[in-house]
Amino acid sequence: MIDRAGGVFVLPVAIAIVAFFLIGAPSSWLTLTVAGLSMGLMIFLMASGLSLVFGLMDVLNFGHSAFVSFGAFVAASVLAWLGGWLGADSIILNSLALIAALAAAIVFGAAGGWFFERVIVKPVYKDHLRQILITMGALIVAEQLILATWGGTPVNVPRPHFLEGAIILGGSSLEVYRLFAFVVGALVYAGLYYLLNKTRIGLLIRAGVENREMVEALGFKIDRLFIGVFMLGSALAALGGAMWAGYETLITPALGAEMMVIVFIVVIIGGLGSIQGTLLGAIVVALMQNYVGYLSPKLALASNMILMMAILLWRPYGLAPAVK
Amino acid sequence: MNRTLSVKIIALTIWGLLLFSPFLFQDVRQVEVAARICVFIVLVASYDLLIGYTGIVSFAHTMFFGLGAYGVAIAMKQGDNTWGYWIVGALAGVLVAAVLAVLIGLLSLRVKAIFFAMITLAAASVALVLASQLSSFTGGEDGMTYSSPDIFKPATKLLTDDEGKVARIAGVRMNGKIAAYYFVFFTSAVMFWVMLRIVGSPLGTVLKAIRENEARAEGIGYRVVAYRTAVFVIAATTAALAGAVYAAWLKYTGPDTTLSFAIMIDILLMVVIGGMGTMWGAAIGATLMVLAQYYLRDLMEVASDATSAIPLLPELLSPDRWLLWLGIIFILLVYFFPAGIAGTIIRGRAK
Amino acid sequence: QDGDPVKIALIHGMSGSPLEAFSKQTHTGFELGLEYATGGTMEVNGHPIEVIYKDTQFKPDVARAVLAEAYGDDEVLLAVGATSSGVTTGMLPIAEEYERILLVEPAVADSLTGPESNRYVFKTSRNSSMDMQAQALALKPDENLYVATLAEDYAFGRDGIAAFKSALEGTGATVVSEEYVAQGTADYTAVGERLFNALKDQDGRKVILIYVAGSGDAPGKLQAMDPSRFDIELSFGGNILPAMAGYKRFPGMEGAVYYYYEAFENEINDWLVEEHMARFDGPPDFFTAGGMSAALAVVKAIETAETLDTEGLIAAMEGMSWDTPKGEMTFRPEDHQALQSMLHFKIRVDDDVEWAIPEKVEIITPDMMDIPVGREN
Amino acid sequence: MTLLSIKNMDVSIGQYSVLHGVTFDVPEGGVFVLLGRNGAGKTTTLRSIIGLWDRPPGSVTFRGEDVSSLHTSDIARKGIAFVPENMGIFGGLTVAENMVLATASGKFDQARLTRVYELFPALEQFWDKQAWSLSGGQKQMLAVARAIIEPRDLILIDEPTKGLAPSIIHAMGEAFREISQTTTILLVEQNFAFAKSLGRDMAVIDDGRVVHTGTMAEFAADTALQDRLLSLSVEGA
Amino acid sequence: MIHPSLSTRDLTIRFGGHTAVNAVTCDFRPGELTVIVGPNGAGKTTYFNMISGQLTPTSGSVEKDGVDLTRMSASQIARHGVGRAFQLTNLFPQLSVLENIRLAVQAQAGDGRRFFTPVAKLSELTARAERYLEATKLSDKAELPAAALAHGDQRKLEVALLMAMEPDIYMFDEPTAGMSLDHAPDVLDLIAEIKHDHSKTVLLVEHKMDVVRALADRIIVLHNGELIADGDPGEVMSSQVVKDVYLGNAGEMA
Ligand SMILES: Nc1ncnc2c1ncn2[C@@H]1O[C@H](COP(=O)(O)OP(=O)(O)OP(=O)(O)O)[C@@H](O)[C@H]1O
Ligand SMILES: Nc1ncnc2c1ncn2[C@@H]1O[C@H](COP(=O)(O)OP(=O)(O)OP(=O)(O)O)[C@@H](O)[C@H]1O
Ligand SMILES: [Mg+2]
Ligand SMILES: [Mg+2]
Repeated sequence: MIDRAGGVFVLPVAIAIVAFFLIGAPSSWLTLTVAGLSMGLMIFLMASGLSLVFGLMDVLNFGHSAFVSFGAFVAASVLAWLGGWLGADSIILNSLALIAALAAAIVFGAAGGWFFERVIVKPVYKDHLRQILITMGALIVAEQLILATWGGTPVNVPRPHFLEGAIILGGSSLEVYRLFAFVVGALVYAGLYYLLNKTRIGLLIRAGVENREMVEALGFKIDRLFIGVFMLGSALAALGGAMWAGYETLITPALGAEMMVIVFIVVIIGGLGSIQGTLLGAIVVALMQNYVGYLSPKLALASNMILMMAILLWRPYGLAPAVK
Repeated sequence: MNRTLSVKIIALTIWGLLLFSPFLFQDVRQVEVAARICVFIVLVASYDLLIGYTGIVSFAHTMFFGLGAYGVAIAMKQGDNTWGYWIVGALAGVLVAAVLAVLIGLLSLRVKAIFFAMITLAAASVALVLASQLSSFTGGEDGMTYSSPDIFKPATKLLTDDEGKVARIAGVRMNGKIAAYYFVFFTSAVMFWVMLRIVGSPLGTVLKAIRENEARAEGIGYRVVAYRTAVFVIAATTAALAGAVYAAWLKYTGPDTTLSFAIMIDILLMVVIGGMGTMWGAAIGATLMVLAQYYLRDLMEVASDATSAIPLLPELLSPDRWLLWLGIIFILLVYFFPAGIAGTIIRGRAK
Repeated sequence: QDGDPVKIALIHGMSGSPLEAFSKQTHTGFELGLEYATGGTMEVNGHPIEVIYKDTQFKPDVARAVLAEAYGDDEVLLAVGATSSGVTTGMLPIAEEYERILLVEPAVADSLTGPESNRYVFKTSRNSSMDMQAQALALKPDENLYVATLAEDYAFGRDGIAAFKSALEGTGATVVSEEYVAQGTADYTAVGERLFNALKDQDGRKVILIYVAGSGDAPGKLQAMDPSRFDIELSFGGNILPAMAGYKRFPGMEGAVYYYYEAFENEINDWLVEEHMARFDGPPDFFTAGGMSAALAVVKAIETAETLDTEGLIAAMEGMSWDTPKGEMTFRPEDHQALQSMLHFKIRVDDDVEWAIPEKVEIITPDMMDIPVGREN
Repeated sequence: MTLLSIKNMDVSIGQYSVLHGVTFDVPEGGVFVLLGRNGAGKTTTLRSIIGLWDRPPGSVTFRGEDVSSLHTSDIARKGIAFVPENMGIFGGLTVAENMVLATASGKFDQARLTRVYELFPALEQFWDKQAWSLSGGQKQMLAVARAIIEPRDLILIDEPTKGLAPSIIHAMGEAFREISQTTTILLVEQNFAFAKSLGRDMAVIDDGRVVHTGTMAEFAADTALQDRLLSLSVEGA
Repeated sequence: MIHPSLSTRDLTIRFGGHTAVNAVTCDFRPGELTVIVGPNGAGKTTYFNMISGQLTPTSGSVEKDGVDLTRMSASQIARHGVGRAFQLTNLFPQLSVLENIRLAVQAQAGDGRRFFTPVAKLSELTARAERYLEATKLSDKAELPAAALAHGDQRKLEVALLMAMEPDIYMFDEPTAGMSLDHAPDVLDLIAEIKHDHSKTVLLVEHKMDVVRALADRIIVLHNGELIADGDPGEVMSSQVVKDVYLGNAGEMA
C-alpha cells in the first residue's frame, strides 16, 4: 500500500514541471507556484479538520464550514478589539495581537466543537444520512447566529503590518502573508502527523468507528476520544477560517459556505481520513487552479471538477486514502 | 396497519385541500402557496425515491428540476407562448435530464455513497455556473421571464356569464389563473400517483433491498448498478417534469427558483420532516415546509410583538431570524423523529 | 378619497442571505425619506401613508407571491423593491399583470429597465452603465491611457465592461486586455500575472480597472502583488462603508461611486446625515441614501398625481424631477430609469476615520454621461 | 467464593421482554457454562453484565461491588473481558492493532504473546494483515486471543467454537482449561460436548428465565434433564 | 456417469503474496451432496466466493452446464442458477422476514423489473414466499424485521433465502453454526430434502462432524488453499492426512 501510494506524492512535482514548460516565463511560474503552495496549505488547514472527523470518525460534517466562518469572525473581532496593539510600532505587540486572534479562534472552535459533538452529532454516529441532515440543520442555525451576531455587512479584517506586502524576487512577487500561512500550515501538518501515527489515539478512534461497543468493552471511554477528535477538527477549521480571514481581509458570513465545495473536493481527491492525502489534495488543487488560471482562465472554474472526476476515475478512493 | 392508514388519510386530506384550495382560501398568496406545494410534493417524492427508498444521496436533484424548467423557459422565450413550445421545452429538458442521469449513474453509482454525493454536488454546481455564464441563453443570474400559454393569462375567461364577463363559481373567478392552478394540480397528482405505484411494486422492494444490503441484493440476482441507474433516471425525469410544470406556472425561471443549493436543502428538509422512505410522507413534509416558508415568518411577527415587553425574546423571535428557528426545529426533528412525521406515526412511539 | 390611507409595500430580502443588511439600509432610508418629505406627519395631501413590509427571502418565487399578495390582497398603491437583480427580474411581470407600479430600488441591473421590462416599472437605483461610465470618466481617458480590465465572468461583469469600453470610445484610450474570473474567485495570482504581463511593456499611463462585486477583495490581492513595480495603477469604484476600511491601502486611488455622505452638499443630505448620526450613531451609507431617494420620489409622485391610481402616477412620474440627498434626479420617460449624479473620488486616508475617505474630485452630472436607453415605452 | 452474582435481571427491547428476572451466581475459578436454545437470552445476559444495555433493572455484583450502574468501559477496567457473539473484530485494523488495543499499556507481555501464537498460529502468520480479510474461524481466534492477552479476573465468551475446525476446537479447549486455572470464564456454548468437557458449574436459560443451575457433572449424567431442557436430539461428537 | 453440473478448473486466487485458493480442480454432479472441510483459513469460503462471483479468480475457470461463469458478476451468476448462503449472516435487516424471502422469490421469477403492479396484487409471489417460511418454521415471525431475530433464526432465514432462489446449485457455508441443538435438525432436514431431488447439486461447508457424517455423499478437503483429498466420506475421514490437518488429535496444527 505505502509503496504503491508513494507514487502519487510526486504528482504535484510533476504538475509543477509540466507547468514550467507550458508557462515559459520563469518569474510568473515562480509566483504562481509559491502562491499555489501556500494557498494549498491554507486550504489544508480548513480541510484537515473535516478529513479528520470524516475519515477517523466517519462523520460527514456539513457544519464544518460554520466553524470556518466562526473562526474567521472571532479572529476578526479580536484583531479589531486589539487594534491598538496591531497599530503599534512594536513587532512584539503586533505578533501578540495576531497570536491572540488565532488562539481565540482555536479556543472558540474547540468549545464549539465540544457543543456540536454533544448536541448535534452524538445521536447520529454511524448513520450517514442523518449526519448529513442534522449537520446541515446545524449549519443553517450557525449561519443565522453569525448573521445575528456580526450582521450581514462585510467585516474588515485588519492585519499586522509585518504581514503586509510582498517580497520581490527577480520578477516574481511572493506575498508575505502567504509565506506566513505556509509556515502555519506546515506546523499543523507536522503536529497532526505525529498525533495520528505516533500515538495510539488514531487506532482507538478508527476501532471506535467500526465498533463502539467493543472498544468500550476493551475498557476505553470512546466518548471522550470522540469529543476530543471533534474538538480538534473544529479547532482546525476555526484556525483555517482565521487564517483565511487574514488573507481575504474583508469577510462575510458566507465565507465558510463559499470555501466548502473546494474543501470537500480536496478531501475527496486526497482520500478520506488521511492527513497526507488531504495535504496532497490541497496542494494539487491549488497548484492546478493557479496554473490553469494563468494558462487558460476559461477552464479555471472547471479545473477542480475535472480534476476530481479524473482522479476518482483513476483512483476511486482518492489519491492516498487511509488504509482501510 | 391502521397507522399506515392514518398517514394516508393525512396525505389524502392534503391533496383534497389542494384540490379545492382556490375555493377554500380566496386570497392571492394561497394560490401561489398551493401551487408550490403541488410541485414540491412531486419533487420531494421523486427525491425520496433516491434517498429514502434506495439510499442514494444525490445533490443534483435541483439540477434535474432546473433542466425541465430551463427547457420550457428557453423554448417559450425563443419560440412563443403556445403549448407546442411548452411540450418541446419540457421534452428537451426531460431528455437531457435522462441522458445526464444515465451518464452520472453508470459512471459513478459504483463508487462509495459519499463519493457519489460529492460527484452530484460537483455536477450541480457546474450546472449552476453554466446557467450563470451562458447568460445570453439562460438569462444568467437574473433568470428570464416569458409568457405562459394564453389559457393561463388572468385575462382569459374560462366561463362567461350572461354579460360576457368572467363567471364566478362560489365567488371564484373562472379565469386563466384557475386554469393554470389546475394544470399544476393535476399534472402533479398524476406524477405522484405514478410514483406511488412504483414504490408499491416489486421494483420498490428491490430498491429497499439495495438500500439495506447491496451485496446481498446482487447475490440473489439483482443487477444493482442497473437498478440504481434506473431509479436515478426515474427520479431525474420526474424532477425535470416538475420543473417544466413549475416554469409554466411561474412564468419566470432563474437559478434561485430551480438550481440553487438553497432549494436542494429545502428538498432535503422536506423529505426528512415528512419521513424518508414513505411517499405519503413526502406530501406531508412538502406541505409543512412550504407553509413554514410562507407563514412562519408572519407567525413569528405575532410572537415577537406579543413578547415585546420581555427582554431578549423579541430579538430572538425577530421575524428575520425565522430561518434560525427552522434550523432548530429541523435538528430536533432529526433527533427525536428520525423517521419523520409519517414514519413516526407508522412505527409508533417505541424506538 | 381624501383621508384614505395610501399603502406602499416594501419588498426586499430580509432573510436568507447576507445581502439582507442592504435591505435594512434601504428600509431605514425609505422611512427617513417619508419622514422628511411629510415633515414627520406621514401624510401626503391628507392621505396617511401606510408602509407594508414583505420578505422575498431572496427567492424569486417567494418574491412573486408576496408582490402579488401586496397588489392583490393588500391593495397597495405601489411597491418598492427588491434587493437582488434576479429576484427583481422575477417580479417585473407581476407588476404588469396587476397593472401597478413597481419602483425598483436598490437592484442594479440595466436589464430591469430593458426590453424585458414594462411600463409599470420605475427605477431609482443607479445601473451598471452609470457605474462604469463614471468610472471611465474618472480615469480622464486620452491616447496615453492603457487599460486592462478585470471582471467576473457572468452577465453583470461582462455588461459592465462593455459599458466601460463604450464610454472610452473616441477618447483614444486603449483597452489592452479583458480578463474574466469565475465568480467567487479568492486567489487572484494567476489573473494578476496575466494582467501585469499584458500591461507592463506599454508606455503611457497603465491602469487595471477592477469591476468585481464579490467579496474576494480583488484590489487588495492585486495590490499585494505590487503592481507599482511596473508603474501600474489600480482603479475601481467605491463600496459600502465597512468595506471602505480596506481602501486605506490605496491612498490617492481615483474612481467613481454613487454616494458618499460628505460629498453631496444639499439640504436633504445635511438632514439625512444629521438624523442618521443622531439615531444610528454613524453616517448613512449608500443604500440608505438610495432608500431615501425612492421615498422622496414616491411622495412627490403622490403629491403631483392628478388621480391617485396607477395611470395618474405614471403620468406624474414620467419625466418627473425631484430632489434627493444625491442632488436632483429625473425619471427618463423612455425607460423610467432615473438619471442621477455620480461622485468622482480620490482616496484620502485619515487615521482618525475608520474607513478610507473617498474625497470629492468632481460630481459627474447626468448630462456628462450617455446612459443607453433600455426600452421605448 | 462468588465472583459474579446476577440478581433479578429484566431486559426488554422495544415491546419485547427478553429476560425475566435472571438470577445466578458465578463462583470464582473454573469455567461456568450458560446453556440454552436459540433466542433463550444468553447473549442478552452477557451484554447486560458488561453494561451494553442501558441499566437493566436488577443487580450485577462483581467481587461484592454493584457494577450494574457503571459504564461499560469502567466495568471492563475492573478486569472483565468480553468476546461477543459477532466477535467484535475491528476489520479496518490489522491483527496486530486489534491485539494492541486489548492491552492496557500498549505493550505486550512477551510470554503471553508467545502462548497466543502457540494456540492460534494463524494469527502470527497474518499479524500485519487487515482483520477483515481473515477467515471466519480466524476472526474467532482473534477475538479470543484479545481476551487472553492480558490477565483478567473474568472472561465472558459467547459461542467461541462456532465455525471452528475440530482441531482448533480441541486446542481452544486446552487453552480454556489452562486459563481457567487463574481466571474465571463465563462461557455461552451450543456445542454441548465442548461445554461438558470444560464446565464445572452451569446454568440453563430458557425463554429469558434461569430454569436450572448446578454442576456440570450432575447435568451431564442426567440425560432426561438434558432432553427436557435442551432437546439434544443431535448428540455432539 | 452423470455429467458434472458445476466444475472448477485450476481455480486460483492470490491476495498480495498469499495464495488463498490454489489450482482447485473439481467436478460436482447433480443429486450429489459434497461437503467441503478443512481447517480455518483453508480457503473454503474463498472458494465459494469465486464460484458465486463475490470474488474474481486470479486464474482458472468456473463452468456450469457448459457455461463459463468465471468473469460474470454475482447477479449474473445467481441468475444462472447458482445460489449461495453466507457464513456470516447477510440479510436485509430492516425489511421484514417475509419481504426478505419475497425478494429472492421475485428475483427468481424475474419480477424485479415490474414497476407498475402493486406487490400486493402479485399474490403468487407471496404464496411462494410463505411456503419457504413454513418450511423453515419462521411463519410466526414473518412480520418482524430480520434484525430482531435471534442469531439462530437469522441463520434459518439465510437458508430460506437460498431455498427461495430455487437454484440448481446450492452452496451452504456452515448453515448450522451457532444454532442450538433443537433448531439445527430443521435446517439439516431441509438440506436432505434438496439432496433427494436428484436434479440439484449441493455444496456444503461444515465443521460439525456429526452433520458431515449424516449428510455427505462425498467429502473434499481443502488445506492451505489446495485440494488434498476427495472421495467417499468414510475413506476421507479416516485418512491420515485429514486427521493430521483437520481433526487433530492433540492440537498438532501446521
Ligand atoms: N433488537 C431486537 N429487537 C427485538 N428483539 C430482539 C432484539 N435483539 C434480540 N431480540 C430477541 O431477544 C431474544 C433473546 O436474544 P439473545 O440474542 O439473547 O438469544 P441467545 O440466547 O443468545 O440466542 P442465540 O443462541 O441464537 O444466539 C430473542 O428472542 C430475540 O428475538
Ligand atoms: N479479501 C482477502 N484479502 C486477503 N486475504 C484474504 C481475503 N479473503 C480471504 N483471505 C485469506 O484467505 C484465507 C482463506 O480464507 P477463507 O475465508 O476462505 O477460509 P475458510 O476456509 O472459509 O475458513 P473458516 O472455516 O475459518 O471460515 C484466509 O487466510 C484469509 O485470511
Ligand atoms: Mg446468542
Ligand atoms: Mg469460511
